[in-house]
Formats: sequence, structure tokens, C-alpha cells
Amino acid sequence: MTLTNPGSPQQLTAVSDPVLEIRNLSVDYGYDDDPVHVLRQVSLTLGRGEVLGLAGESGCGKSTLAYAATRLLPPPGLITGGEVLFTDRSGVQTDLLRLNDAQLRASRWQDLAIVFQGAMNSLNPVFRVGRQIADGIRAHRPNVTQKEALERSAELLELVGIAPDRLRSYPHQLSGGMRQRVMIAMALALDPQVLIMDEPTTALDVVMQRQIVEQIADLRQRLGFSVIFITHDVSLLIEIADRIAIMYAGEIVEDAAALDVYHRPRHPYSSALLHSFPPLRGPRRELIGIPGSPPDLSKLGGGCPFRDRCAFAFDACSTVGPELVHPAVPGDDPRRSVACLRHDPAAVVAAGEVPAPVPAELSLR
Amino acid sequence: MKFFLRRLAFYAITFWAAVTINFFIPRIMPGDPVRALIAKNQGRISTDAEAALRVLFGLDAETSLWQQYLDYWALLLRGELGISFTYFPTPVLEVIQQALPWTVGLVGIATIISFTIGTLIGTAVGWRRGTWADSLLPISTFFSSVPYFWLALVAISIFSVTLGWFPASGSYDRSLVPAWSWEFVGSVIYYGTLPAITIVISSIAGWILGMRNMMVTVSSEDYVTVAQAKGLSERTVMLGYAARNSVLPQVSSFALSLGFIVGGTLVMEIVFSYQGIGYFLFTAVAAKDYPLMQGIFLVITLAVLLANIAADIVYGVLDPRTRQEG
Amino acid sequence: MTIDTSIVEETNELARPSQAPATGALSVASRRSKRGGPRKFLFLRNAKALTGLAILAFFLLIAIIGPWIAPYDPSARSDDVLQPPSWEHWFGTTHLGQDVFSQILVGTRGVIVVGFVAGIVATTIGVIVGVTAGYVGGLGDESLSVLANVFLVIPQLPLIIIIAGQLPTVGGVTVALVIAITGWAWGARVLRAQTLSLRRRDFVEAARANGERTWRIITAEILPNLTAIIAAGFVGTVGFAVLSLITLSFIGIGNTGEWNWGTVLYQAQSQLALQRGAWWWFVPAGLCIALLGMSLTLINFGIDEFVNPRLRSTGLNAKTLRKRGIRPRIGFTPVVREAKEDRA
Amino acid sequence: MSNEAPVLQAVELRKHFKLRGVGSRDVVHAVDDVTFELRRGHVLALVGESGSGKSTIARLLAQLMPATGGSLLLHGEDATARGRRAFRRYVGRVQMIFQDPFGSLNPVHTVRYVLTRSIRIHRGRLRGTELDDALVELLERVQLHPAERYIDKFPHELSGGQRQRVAIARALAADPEVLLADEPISMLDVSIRLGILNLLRDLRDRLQIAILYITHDIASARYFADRTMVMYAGRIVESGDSESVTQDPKHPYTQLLVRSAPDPDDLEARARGARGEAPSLVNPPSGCRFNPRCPFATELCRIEVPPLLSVGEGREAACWSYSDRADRPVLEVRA
Amino acid sequence: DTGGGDTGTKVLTVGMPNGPQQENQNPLATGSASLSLGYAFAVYESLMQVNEIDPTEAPTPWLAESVEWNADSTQAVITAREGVKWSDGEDFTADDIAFSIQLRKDNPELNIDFPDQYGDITVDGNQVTVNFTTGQYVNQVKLYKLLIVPEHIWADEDAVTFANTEMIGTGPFTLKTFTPQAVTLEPNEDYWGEEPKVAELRYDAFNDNAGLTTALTSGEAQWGWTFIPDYEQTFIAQDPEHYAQVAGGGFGVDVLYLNNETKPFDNVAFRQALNMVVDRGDISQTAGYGVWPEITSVTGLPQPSGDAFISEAYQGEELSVDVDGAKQVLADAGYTYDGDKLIDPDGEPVTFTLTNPSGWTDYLDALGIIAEGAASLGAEATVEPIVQDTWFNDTIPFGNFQASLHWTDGGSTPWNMYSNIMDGASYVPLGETANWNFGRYRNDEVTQALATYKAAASDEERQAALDVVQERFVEDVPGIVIWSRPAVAQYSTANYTGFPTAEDPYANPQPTGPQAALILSKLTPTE
Ligand SMILES: Nc1ncnc2c1ncn2[C@@H]1O[C@H](COP(=O)(O)OP(=O)(O)OP(=O)(O)O)[C@@H](O)[C@H]1O
Ligand SMILES: Nc1ncnc2c1ncn2[C@@H]1O[C@H](COP(=O)(O)OP(=O)(O)OP(=O)(O)O)[C@@H](O)[C@H]1O
Ligand SMILES: [Mg+2]
Ligand SMILES: [Mg+2]
Ligand code: NI
Repeated sequence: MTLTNPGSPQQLTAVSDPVLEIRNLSVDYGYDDDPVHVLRQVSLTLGRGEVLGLAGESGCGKSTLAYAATRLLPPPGLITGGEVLFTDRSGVQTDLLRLNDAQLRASRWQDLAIVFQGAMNSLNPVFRVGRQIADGIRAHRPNVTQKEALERSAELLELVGIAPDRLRSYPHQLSGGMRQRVMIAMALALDPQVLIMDEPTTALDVVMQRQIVEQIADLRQRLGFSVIFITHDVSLLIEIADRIAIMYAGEIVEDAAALDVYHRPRHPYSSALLHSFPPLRGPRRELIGIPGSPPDLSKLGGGCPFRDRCAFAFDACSTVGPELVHPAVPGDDPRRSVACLRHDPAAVVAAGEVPAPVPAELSLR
Repeated sequence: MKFFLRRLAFYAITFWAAVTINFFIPRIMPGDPVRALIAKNQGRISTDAEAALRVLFGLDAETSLWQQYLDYWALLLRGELGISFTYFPTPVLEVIQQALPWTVGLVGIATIISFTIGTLIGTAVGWRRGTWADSLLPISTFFSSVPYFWLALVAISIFSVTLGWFPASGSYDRSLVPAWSWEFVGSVIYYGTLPAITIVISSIAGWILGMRNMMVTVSSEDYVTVAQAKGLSERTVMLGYAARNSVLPQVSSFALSLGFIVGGTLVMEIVFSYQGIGYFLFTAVAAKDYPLMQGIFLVITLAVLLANIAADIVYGVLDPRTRQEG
Repeated sequence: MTIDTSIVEETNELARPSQAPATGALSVASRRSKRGGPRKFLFLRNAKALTGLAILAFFLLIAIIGPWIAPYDPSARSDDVLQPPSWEHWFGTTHLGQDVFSQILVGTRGVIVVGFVAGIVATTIGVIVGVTAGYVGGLGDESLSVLANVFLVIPQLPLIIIIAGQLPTVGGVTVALVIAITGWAWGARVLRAQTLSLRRRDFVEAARANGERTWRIITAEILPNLTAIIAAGFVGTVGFAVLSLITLSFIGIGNTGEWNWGTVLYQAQSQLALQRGAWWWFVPAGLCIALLGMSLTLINFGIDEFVNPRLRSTGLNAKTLRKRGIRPRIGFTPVVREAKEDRA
Repeated sequence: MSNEAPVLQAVELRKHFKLRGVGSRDVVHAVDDVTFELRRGHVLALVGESGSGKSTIARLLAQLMPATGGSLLLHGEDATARGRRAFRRYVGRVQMIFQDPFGSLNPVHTVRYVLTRSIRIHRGRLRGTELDDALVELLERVQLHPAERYIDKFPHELSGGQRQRVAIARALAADPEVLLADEPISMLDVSIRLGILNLLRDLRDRLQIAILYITHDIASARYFADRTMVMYAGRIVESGDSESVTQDPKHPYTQLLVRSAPDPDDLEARARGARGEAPSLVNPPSGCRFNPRCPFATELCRIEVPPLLSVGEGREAACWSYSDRADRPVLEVRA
Repeated sequence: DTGGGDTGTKVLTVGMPNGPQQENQNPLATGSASLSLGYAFAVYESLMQVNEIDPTEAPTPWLAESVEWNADSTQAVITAREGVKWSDGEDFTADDIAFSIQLRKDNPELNIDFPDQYGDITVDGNQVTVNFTTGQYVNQVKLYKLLIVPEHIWADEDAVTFANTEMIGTGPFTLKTFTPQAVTLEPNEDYWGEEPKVAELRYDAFNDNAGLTTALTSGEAQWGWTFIPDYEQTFIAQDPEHYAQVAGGGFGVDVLYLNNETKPFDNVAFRQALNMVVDRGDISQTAGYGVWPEITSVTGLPQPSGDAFISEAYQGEELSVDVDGAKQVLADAGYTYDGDKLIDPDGEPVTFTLTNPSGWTDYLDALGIIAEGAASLGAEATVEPIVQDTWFNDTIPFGNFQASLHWTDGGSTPWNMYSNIMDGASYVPLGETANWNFGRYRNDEVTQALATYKAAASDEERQAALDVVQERFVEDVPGIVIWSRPAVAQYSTANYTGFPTAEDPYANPQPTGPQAALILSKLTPTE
């Protein structure tokens, strides 16, 4: 019962059958005529049984992506384009963005469950946790009695390692780690195929985080759902994710197998991100971090949003917007992609600029 | 347990403070019940009566303020409130006993209706914000901004005098004698309708607003989004999650607003010639009828305190977090 | 202690918005900044607040210039007795032939003065008691909170009537003071809760760790962060004071010799204006009060939305949203596929 | 490491919080018997899980709250400030940086106000150009240049990293000898964190400030601190130079902590099956506070509080297994 | 449309604006429901009926066959009527009369009319002799109006606090039901007089004048008294055929007390001048809506009640507005003008304030008109409404005013009016508590004349004294009488007729007084 050793190309093929495909998703904040374009045509695919990590700095749109895919964005969020295709076990594909309310409601929690960032705020403080788990079950299985639903809830709690007598507790009577586990139990209630977890462990300390992460890995092993795991903590992601997508300023800048990202980053931002946390083991190395601060999403011009902070920026970066392409490093896993003009000379040439070569730092093997 | 003891101590202090304020205010300020009575009768009571009235009201004896205060407490602890000047020689307690049920009945029911409807509307408006429902807010604010008596007088002039739909004054048909008969109860309801409606209209905005704001705030809580994510029905999410949590602050403001409400009823009772405690308070103030004034004020304060205690309990039931320490 | 637990929830409620100006405003401010408006004037961008302020400003203006622009002496009799509105008398005349329009104009000042004096005094007491209680904590807090709660529980209007009914002279300012003395508690309680949460905030601790004096922490660090709440309390008290004044005038407590909207209504009622069909005598004052009250409520809406960003309206008005097919809802993000002009 | 005399010493520091409520005799044992010292130009890291009392220690050192027991020595003299003047003098030498740069700057004041106040308090009434120069110098010191670009900004106009720099500048205005940094980077973005750590390190080197660095991120302690001290439930369980504490933890809790931290370079060596939660501090477990979660705990651990035992050069651990008692527990050597 | 002798079927509703009542029917204690609403006067009766409208008319015997006074009015011999029964069947006797008067003597709380003035009260057969310690010529009527209660019920009760829920009386009605909002009475079957024809009598309590006005105008209440502004339009025009408002008589007036001891009213010329410019017609019409009749006689006496008392010299002399005349008076007294401004002989401009409690709208409106009159003289007068308590406790008794409106006691002769305004016996210096003569007028001649009037044994002697008083009143203008304040009532003849009318003013028309028994006995149903 160890984590599958992720990252090897062979394994990627094994999980390539997609369960959730996000295509060209665009999201604005603000209903007025001057909205912030927070996500711009983001595409992402989650394979069946896969753990997809989503990383990037604060405010780059990770949560927005997750919530938009489930249409749970709070006002004034507005989805302005794209598709979210969900493929169920029998292979039927539906676009979540085209469902009406009733269909969407029926699909929720069954197909796709979500664990929110703060567990304290995700549980209704005035109801016992048992009831909160049970009402999700009963909303989708009308002929389940309350008693059966509670029995199932007890099972679920045991699954995440909490004594079933906690069913009768109110959220405030549980510790932070327990609440987070209750949330996970709740998310698993209907055996969903996709689990979205938005920073499920940020508020916990390392020991507790470790426990939860193990739990998730273990459950996925047993139940076979796919996970989108959002966190800032790249080291954690590398450990638990099969594949990692790195976001920057509302776009995905790199998408590759976890260890590929770690050992062979292709985007300057991924590379910098991975060099900005100190290692616990191994040689103590000098770290530089990423200079500057992320751009204001409402003032993005054309060109690469990372250019101002990029050590490898060249002329074309300020005019040509990079698209996700296969990196220009021979021998790379064919499934990985990166949005950097250094890897996309074709686009640079097409825009009439002079391309620049891929620097050594971004072409490690 | 400790929590309740603390609350109890608080209520005791409040009660003591109310009694004391209540006792001192009329005494440290000028005013004389006998002269007020003579003024009220402008020329119809001869001035020779003044001395007799002074004896009658027991105002001829001189006692120190402190002694009076002690006497007052002694009286209170015996459950007596003294004898009213205006309604001499009726004991204040009797006046209150007779008036209180009417006020509590009408205002209580109107307030509960207002609270319920207001909270429901607030729930709906808060849930559907950004739609036409938002336009309800300015309208209801308008009605809460006009002075109550103005609204009531206009209502009387339209619905009673011009249209004749409702009686203009009184709490029941004066030809009836109070009894538990359909006729009488029906009459009470009929006579109470217009006052109740005006109270509801002028007070509902507060509840709508409070609830709406809480709904908006609570709706953006994660647990509401989680409830939606769980695919619960709209109704369950709106009522069970958003409204259920939004209503908590409403409960405490409900108790606190009772003070306001009782104050407001005074105007209602004057305008509608409704028999109730507010009108008696008003008469007592005008007539410098200290015993009555103090008695009524005390009862009102007590009622508000009780309501607060009730709200505390309801709150405790509704919100498990308050029960935390057991 | 405090009235606590029943308020615990509330305190949290209050605590939350307090973070808003600090962090929540960030995104908004940075977004807005390109339009040049500094954060301070954000409040003014709120349509409701703006409308409310405009109306209030109008009445303030009338309060100042009313007596000068009034076409007649409000107390002067004329032969046009009980006339309906006409060109000479816009709001008609009273039983003595007095000009109602002039009475309203002249009476604005009394209303505004009472409202503002009461508002200022009550707010001052509330700030002193609330902030002290919240900052000092301990026994001082306990006793001050008990005091405030006592005032909260004691029914206000009856108390005002009792006090005002006993006063030797009841000028507008006296009424204002009575209202203030009975009406400061709510603000104090809200401020206390808020101060309590501010006190635990790092910037207060940081100021302390940096060696700032206590009074300076209160006045320079805490108070500025309470402005919105103080303003809201002030506006609320002004509204309450205006209504109380009018009610007192109406039931004949208070000085009917000073012109204000309440005395106009009192006169109208004692002369049975409505029974005599003289609606023009009764209606304008009522509408003015409602308008003033509404403007105050609107300002408070604005403040609320400023303090608690979640209350901020989602952008455009309902009509435009409908036109674009957006139905803002919790849990069902609208999907609008419009012509993608600017994506590429 | 040099053997200079310590700047600030904590001796058997103790803090118990009274629980709210009249007549309640329960206390939270937030900090118990903590002894350590801060030296010029050295960084001492304090790590431990959430709620273990790290911030409490920082606040005690800053004298923001009175200690229940123990003493504070500044250059070997009792530093407990009585009265305002003494407190001012003290804060002029010991300054604190808070965890949350969003919360520790008042949103209503500009950078100029914040720094001017600090300068006024600690350096007296500077005016005009003198003041301006001081402000610019401060901002330059925290690498906010050009200073003019930042001086008149409100906190909300600054990024998290910039705010934290302003907070540090405010602390530096006092020319302190000791900087207490309470999780100064935990609220910041990954990419900004390093900037702040490097800045602090630079200050340490240039100004020879003694720094107490509080964190729960043991990797950053290794990166930044000279010495590391591990806390568990209000007590120090292990201390030593950072490298050895992180690479070769001695106390079972430190071991758990190190093994729990994610580390992509060493995917195999992860802790497994860690269970249990931090104990209640109101009724802490008797004996070693870690004993309920410790797989090696024996009867001894449940009864007697282990003292800090020397476990190597400059290293100490509060675990009975390093004693020579007969009934001591035996730590299995990890696989 | 007067019906025959049959008893009616409809309820006659009396409306009162005194608010909900407590079940307390004590007819002796001020504040009881029965006195407040007035039904005490339908259940209990007085000794004699007095027509206040015509004081010269001899009183009509009622429970007393007769009341004989000795020459100096210190002793009254009351002869009890025979054949009267209490409503519980017991006989009414002279003992009841003596008991009722003795109750008042024994309980100062209840002794409103003759405080400390009763002497011995004795019964001899059906005659009761009541002695007084002072002459009661001007107070005779008060004795006639005393309500008589049954000894056999009251003897065992504490008369002060007795709630008297049964109400055993001699009057034409007995109590049927009490509710706080309404009290119903039914005819007394064993009534000694003619059996009343009103089927049921109900007293409704309204909380204020507005409520009562609405009830009267809608016909919900058919008899009552409230000040209805513009009563002709507001009230009578609603049903001109049945609605009526009639004024009784009496000697009550409202007078503008002038502070005779301070500027500007310490100068008799200015008092005279002001008296000449006060437009009483305007005041009566505008401020009083014609409800309060204008005073026309220079003696200040209301008419017609006062007709018989106006001295020879002033017969037919009427008040009129005469600005020029007034200015002449002022000029003669040394007043000058600075532009429009009146300057007194000391060289100071003449200004004064007119003070009354705020909320007393008719007074304040009247003051406004008086101020206009003063303005026509060039004197600047301001109306200052003050708090009622202050006015009562401070302003009026201590003389802290320059001019203020106040009422006078009614009484059955002009004596009360003149005494209240100008009796030196009531004089106290400014700053001490005055009981009447608030204007501090002092003239020994007048004081003497008023004393003489009270004690005189003959009408001639009295008239002579009155002549002196009237002369000083007219010449010295100690106060300015603005209107009379008679008892006024509104009623509707839709169900019952027979109320006092302007043509047949046989009694004070209000329902709240001993005359109610008389009026009720005269009412007949319509149809
Ligand atoms: N209501 C809103 N109005 C305007 N902009 C918003 C709103 N909500 C979020 N944003 C912006 O959208 C961007 C993306 O936010 P999002 O929460 O998805 O980021 P994130 O990557 O999840 O960040 P974190 O790691 O802090 O959770 C941010 O720049 C944020 O400022
Ligand atoms: N003012 C206080 N009153 C009561 N208990 C307190 C108080 N401050 C802290 N505590 C308690 O003391 C213990 C230590 O708290 P402290 O803030 O020092 O922990 P920490 O190690 O800094 O945690 P974190 O990593 O979460 O910041 C905690 O259990 C906390 O609940
Ligand atoms: Mg997020
Ligand atoms: Mg901490
Ligand atoms: Ni655009």
C-alpha cells in the first residue's frame, strides 16, 4: 500500500482514458463591462484514476479553475466560454456547462465531489456532522432512509479513521484534522469518479497533513477515483500527484508528469518555483526565489505574462502570447506541454520575431 | 451552567438598574400630579380641590428620597406597585393587568407576523439578489422611514373614514362585553386588523433588511457552496443551510427590538384608541402619575428582559456553539 | 462577561467584515485604481450611498438656507385660511392661513439639528464606552458592557417620553440630548465587539510591540479602522433621533413652539387636518421625513456594503443583468457565451 | 560558531493562560520551562506544530504579555520591564515581526506614517530632511528601492512581500539587537518567501542582529537557522545545530516531524501510520507530553518529565531513551 | 319628529376622550371611571338642579325638596324628597343626605368643594341642617351639586378607596355592564321621577379628541364634548339635520393675566391701550373656531349669564378694536414713537412675551392674535410656548411672566371671575406662590368690595360692591378677558331629542354633570 511510483511514461499511458476534460475554459470576475479575465482559455485533462496536481502561486486562478469546472464560482464569477466534458464509467460524455440546474444538481456529488480549502467553513456549524453526510446521500438516493444514510455515514467515517460515534458531534467539537477528514468522508459518500481538493491540507501542520495525504492516497487506491489536487506546496504535489499542471496568471504554463516537472522543468516559471523552496535533505543550496510579483490580471496586455520576471525573456515575449506546445527538447515525454516561446520557435517566427534557443536550464534531461 | 448564571446576574443587574432609573427620573424632575390634573380639567375642577387631591394622592407627607426608594423596593418585593393617581383608587397592578393582554396580544402577534414575513421575504430577496426582488428593499425602507403615526393616520383616513372597511378606533365593538364568544373574538380580530397591518408594514423592513444582509453574507460561506456542490435541492440549501444560519442574529435582534416595539405601540394605541399599556404610560406621563408610570415602565422592562431570556434560550437551541461549555 | 454568547455569533459576524477593508478591498482597490479613484472614495462609487448622500445634502442645504428662502414667515397669519396648494402657497395653508411650505422649509433646521446633535452625542458616548470597553478588557469591559446592555434592554421610547415629559424646558437640543443619552448603547455594543476583534489584530500588537502609547493605539490605530462602523452608527442614530423627535412632537411632548416637521404634523393633527380634508397640511411633512429616513438608510446600505464586501452588489442593476442573461446565483455560476471579440 | 555572550536569554520561561470564566481554575499550559539564548549574529529557529507555544514564546520575549514564571535576561541582566519607560527601552532593543504582513500593517496608514512613528519612538524627534533620509535609508535596508516608489503607499497597494519588508523596516527603525520573527513567511507566497529569508539573513550578517526564527517548516529552519529548537506541547524537546537536528533527529517527535515533511528527493522514507493529535494543554499528559503518540513510550515516559539530555555536541533532547536509566525506552533505529 | 311617550329602542352613546377605564365607580373619588366618563351622574343625583346658563333662574328641587339658607349663608337646611327609592329598593332618606355630606367632611381627600368649611351636620326628620364655618353665598351651587350616596351601602366601606362595582343610586339609570372601553346603563325601573325613555345608555371611552371627533362625526357617539376645530364643517355639516353643538353659560372666562408689577404692564395706560386693540372677534373665530363666544361687554362678563350683573354704568358698553384711540391713550401717558416702534416714557422700546404651555393650541393661537394687536401699537410681542410643568410650577404661581392666558373658576356669580383676576386677598409679592390674582393687581377698594359681595345679605349691597369692582376692572384693566368658556356639547338628535338647545337652554348641555339626570329625563326617542 504505497503510493504508486508516479511519473514514468508507462504509467501515464495507463491512465490516459480521460474522465474530465476542460477545454478552453474562460472565466471573468465582474458582471459589468470591465471584468477581470481570470482564466483565459484554459484546457486540462484528468485521466481516470489519476491524481492531477495543480500548483502555482496565490491568486493565479487555481481555485477559480476548480470551481468553474463545477460551476460553483461565487458571484460575480462568470463563465464566458469553454467546455467541461465529463465521461462517466459507461463512456457517456456530458458537458457540465450545458446542463440545466436539475441535471447539474443530479450530477453533482455523484460524478464529481469537491473538498474545500477550509474545513471549518465547509461544514455547517449548526448541524451534526452525521446529518450533513447523510443529507448528501439522501438528496441523490431518495429511497434511502435516514437510518440507512446514517449507517452509511458511519461507514464513511470509519473509512477515514474517525470513530462512528462522532456522527453526533457538531463541527466545532472536532479538531481541524478531523473536520477535514469528515469533509473527505462526505465527498466519498456517493462514490464519485472525480474528487477535487482545493488545498485540503494548508491549514494543518505537517504531521496532520501527512496523515491526510496518506489517507487520500490509500482511498484512491481502494476506490479508484480521480483527483485534482490543488496546493501551493510543490514538494507535496510531487509526492502525491501523477501529473502536475503549473498555473501562472490564469493560464496553464506547464503540464507534465510529476517527476518530469521536478527534475526536468521546461517552463522558466516552473523551474523558478521549484528552486524557491529549500530542500529538507541533500546538499544545502543557495536559493534565489523569483524576483518581482505576479501581474495584475486586469491589466494583462499581450505577450507572455511571466516575461517581466523571467530570466530568459527575449523580444518576442512582450508581443507574442505563448500557447501550450510540446517542449522543444528532444526525447521528452510526448504528453507533456509547455507554454513558453523558447519552446515554440514556430509561433515566434510566425509573429515576425526572432526566435531564441532553449536555455540549458530548461532542457535538462 | 456558568453561562446561565452569568446571564442571570446580568438580568438581575439590568432589572435593578431599570427599577432605579425608573424611580429617580420622575422624582428629580419637576412636575406635580395635582396641578397636572387641574390642568387637564382646565377650569372644571375648582382650585379649592387642590388640597383635597394632595391628601388623596398621599402627596402631603414629606419623606426623604432615600426613604421613598426603600419604601418603593419594599412595595415591589411585596409584589405591589402602588395606587394610580389618575385612576384613583385603582391599584397600578390592576391597571396593568387589564391593559397588558391587549398590548401583548396585538403587538405580539403583529410583531411575530412582521418578523416571520420579513424574515421569509428577506430570505427570498437575499437568495435571489441581483433580480427584481432587490427592488422590494427601497419600497419597504420607505414604509419604515415614515413615522408610524403618520402611516396609521393616513390608513385610518383612507380605510376607516373614507372606505369604511375597518373601524377607526377601539379594540372591540363597544356594545359587546368581553367573553370567550365567537362574536367577541371576531370583533377583537376585526378591530385589531388595521393596527396590526400598520405595525407590520412599518416594521417589516427591518426584518427584511437584516435577513437579506445575513443571507447574502451567509450565502457566500463555504458550507453553502458545499451544500450546492452536494446537489441538495434548492429548497434545502436555501432554508436548511443559508436561512437556518442567517436567522441566528435575527433572533437576538428580535429580543432587543422588543423595547422598540413596546415604545411603538404607545403611538399605535393613541392613534387607534386601542386599550393597551402604551396608552396608559402616555397618560401617566402626562398626568405625572408616578406609580402608574413606574409600574408600567417596570413591566415593560420586565417583559423585554423575559423576551431576552427566551431569545437566549432559543438561540442556545438553534446554535450548538453556545452550548459549548455545557 | 458581556451579553455574550448570544452575540458570539454576531461578534464573529462583525469581526469578519473588519478584515474586509484590509484585505478584501485589495483586489477591488487595485482593480479600480486604474480609474484613478483612491480607495477612500470607493464608498462614493456606491449608487445607493450616493443617492442617499445627495438627498441628505439637499436637506442639509435646506436646513441652512431654509429660513431665508422661505417665502413667508411660517407663523404669520393670512386670510387664505386652509387653502389647498396653489402658486402662492405651494403646500397650501393652515387654519391660521400660515404657509405650510414655509413651515417645512423653516422646520428642516430643527429636525436636522436634533438629528445631528443626537447623532454626534450618542456616537461620542458610544465610541468612548465601546472602544474603551473593547480595548481595556477585564473588569472595565464587564461593567461598561453591562451598562450598555442595560440601556439596550430598557425600552427606549418610553424612557425618552418619561424623561422628556419631566424636563423643565424641552428645546430641540434637550430632546436631542435625551435621545442621545438613551440611544448610544447600540453603537457602543457594536464598537466594543469590533474593537475586541481589532485589538487582537496584529497591527495593534505590532504598534504595542513598537512601543506606542495606549491612547495613540486607540486613536491612531483602532479608531480609523472603525470609521465605517462609527459612521453607520451615526447615521442610524440620526435616523432614530429624527423619528423620535417627530413622534415626541406629535404626541405633544417637546416644544411645539419651535418649527419642525413634527410640530407641523402636531398642528395638523390637533386641527384635524385629515378629517377636514386638508391633506396638504399633513402629507408633505410625512414625505419629507420618509425621504430623509430613506436617504439615511441608503447611506447605511452604502456603508454596509463598504464594510462587508459580500454585500456589495454584483455589478450592474438587475435589468442589465437580465439582458445579458446573467442570473447571479450561489452554486450555479452563469455560463454566458457571448461573441468572443477580444479573445485571441 | 562563536562563543560570544548571549544577547537575550530565556530562563525557565513559563506561561499559563487562565481559561475564561469566573472561578475557573483551569489553565492552558502554553509554555513550560523553556530555556534558551539568542546570540549576536545568530539565528535560532523554533519549530513545532501548530499550538505548541511558539508564538507565545515570541510574545513573552517581546514582553507583550507577562510571563507566569521564569525570567528574561538581556545581556545577563533582568530585563523584565516595569513601567512604560523601561518597556520602551526594551522594545528599542528587542523587536518583533509578525506572521501576517496583511494583518500587521494598519490598512489606514501609509508606509511613511508607519516608519515615521517607529523612528519617532526610538530615535526621537527627527524633522525634515533628516527624517526623510532616515526613511529612505530604512527602506533601502530592506531592499525597497527606489524608496520614493513605496514611501507614500498604503499597505493594500503593496504585495505581500513588500508589506513584510515594511514590517521589517519598522522593526529595524529601532536598531534592535534582537529580532523576533514569528513565522514571518508562512502567509507569503512560495516565490516571495525566499526573498524575505534572504533579506533576514543579510541583516543578520550585516547588522549582527540576533534572530529568533519561528516556523513550522523544518526545511526552512535548516536553510536559514544556525540552531534549531523543536517544541512539542509547550516544552522544548530537542535542540541543536540545524543541520544535525534535521538530518539526524533524536527525539521521536522530531523524527516524526522530519519524516512527515514532504520531500520530493526522498519519496521512500516517508512516515507511515502516524496517528493521534496534539494533546490538550489544559490537562497535558503527565510525564513526557509526547508519550501518548510515541511508539516507544514506556511507563517511565508516562510518569516522569524527561529533562533535556545531551545527545551530541551542542545537542540536547528531552527523551528518556537518551538517559542511562534502566527503565528507559529504546528507540528502534529507523529502517 | 319627536316621538310620543314611548320608550326608545336605540342605544344613546356618550363619548368621552379619557381613554380606557378601570372598574372603579366611586362617584366621590376624582379619577374613578364613573366620574371620568360621567355615568355617575346618571346613577347618582344631586340635591338641586341648577341652570348654569341662567344663574338668576331659581334652582329646581331634585333630591332635595328645598334648600333654605340663612342670611349670611352659613347654614343650609335641606329637606329631603319623599318617595325616592335607591335602586336596590331601600328608601332614600335625609340620613343619606347627611351621611353623604358627612363623608366629605370626614375625608378631606373627598372634600373638594368645601375644604375645612363644614360645621355640624344634623338630621331632624326629613331635614338636614348643614353648618358652614364661613359664608357660602357664592358657593351655594356647589352644595346643590353634591352627589348623594346610600348610607346603607357606604357606611361599611372606606369611601376613599371603595370601588363601588354595584352602583346603587337614585338616578334614572343603573349600571348594566362595565368594560374598560364602554360602560352600559339601563333605565332604573323604580325611578322616582318620570321613567327615562332612553332604552340603553352607553359611555364610550376614546383615547383622545381625534378619536372622539371621528366617533361624533360618524354618529358612532351621539353625545359628548370635545373641541372640534371648524366644527361647522367638520361636524355639523356631516348631518346638519341632527348634529348640533350648543354652548351653555356660566361665568368661566379665559383671561390674559398681565403682570401689573413689571414692565410694560405696570403702566395702566399700556394695559388700557392693549385692551383696546385686542380683536376678540378674531380670537373667538380664528383661535376658538367660534366655539368660545366672544366677550363683548367692557366688564368682561360673559353673556347672557352675566347680563343681570352688569352695572348700570356699563350697560350696553361694548368692546371694540380702536387702534387710534389706543395710540391716543399712550400718547397722553407719555409714550412716543421711534419710527414704528413704541417707546415708553422711560425711553425704552416696549416689548413683551406672551407665555403659555406648548400644545395648548387655542391659547397659543389667541396669543398670536394678541401679539398682532400689540404690533399695531408698535409694541413687539413674542409668543413663547413653554413646558406645561414649568408654566404650572414656576411661571404662573411666581409671576414669572409678562402676560399669560389662564382660565377662571366658573362659579354661579361673577364673583369668582373678578376675584380670580383682581382680588387683593389673593395678592402675594412676585416670587411667592400665588393662588389666583396671578397678575398681582392691588386695590384695597376692590378687595373690600369683593369681600363685601361674599358676605352681603342683600342683592342691592352685592350689586353696589360689584359696581365698584367693575369700574376698576374697566379702568385699570388688571387683565384682558378674551372669551368666555361655557360648557359646550355636541349631540345628535338622530335617535333621541330633547337636549338643551340654543333656543331652550334649560341646562348645561354636557353629559358629565349632575344636570345629566335632568337632561336624560327630557330625552324622547325619534320615530
Ligand atoms: N470576486 C472577485 N472579483 C474580482 N477578482 C476576483 C474575485 N475573486 C477572485 N478574484 C481574482 O481571481 C484571481 C484568481 O483567484 P483564485 O482564488 O482562483 O486563486 P488561487 O490560485 O486559488 O489562489 P490561492 O492559492 O490564494 O487560493 C485572483 O487574482 C483574485 O484576485
Ligand atoms: N490569549 C490566550 N488565551 C488562552 N490561550 C491562549 C492564548 N494565546 C495562546 N493560547 C494557547 O496557547 C497555546 C500555544 O499558542 P501559540 O499561539 O503560542 O502556538 P503556536 O505554536 O504559535 O501555534 P501556530 O503555529 O498555530 O501559530 C495554544 O494552545 C493556544 O490555544
Ligand atoms: Mg484558492
Ligand atoms: Mg503562532
Ligand atoms: Ni475583454
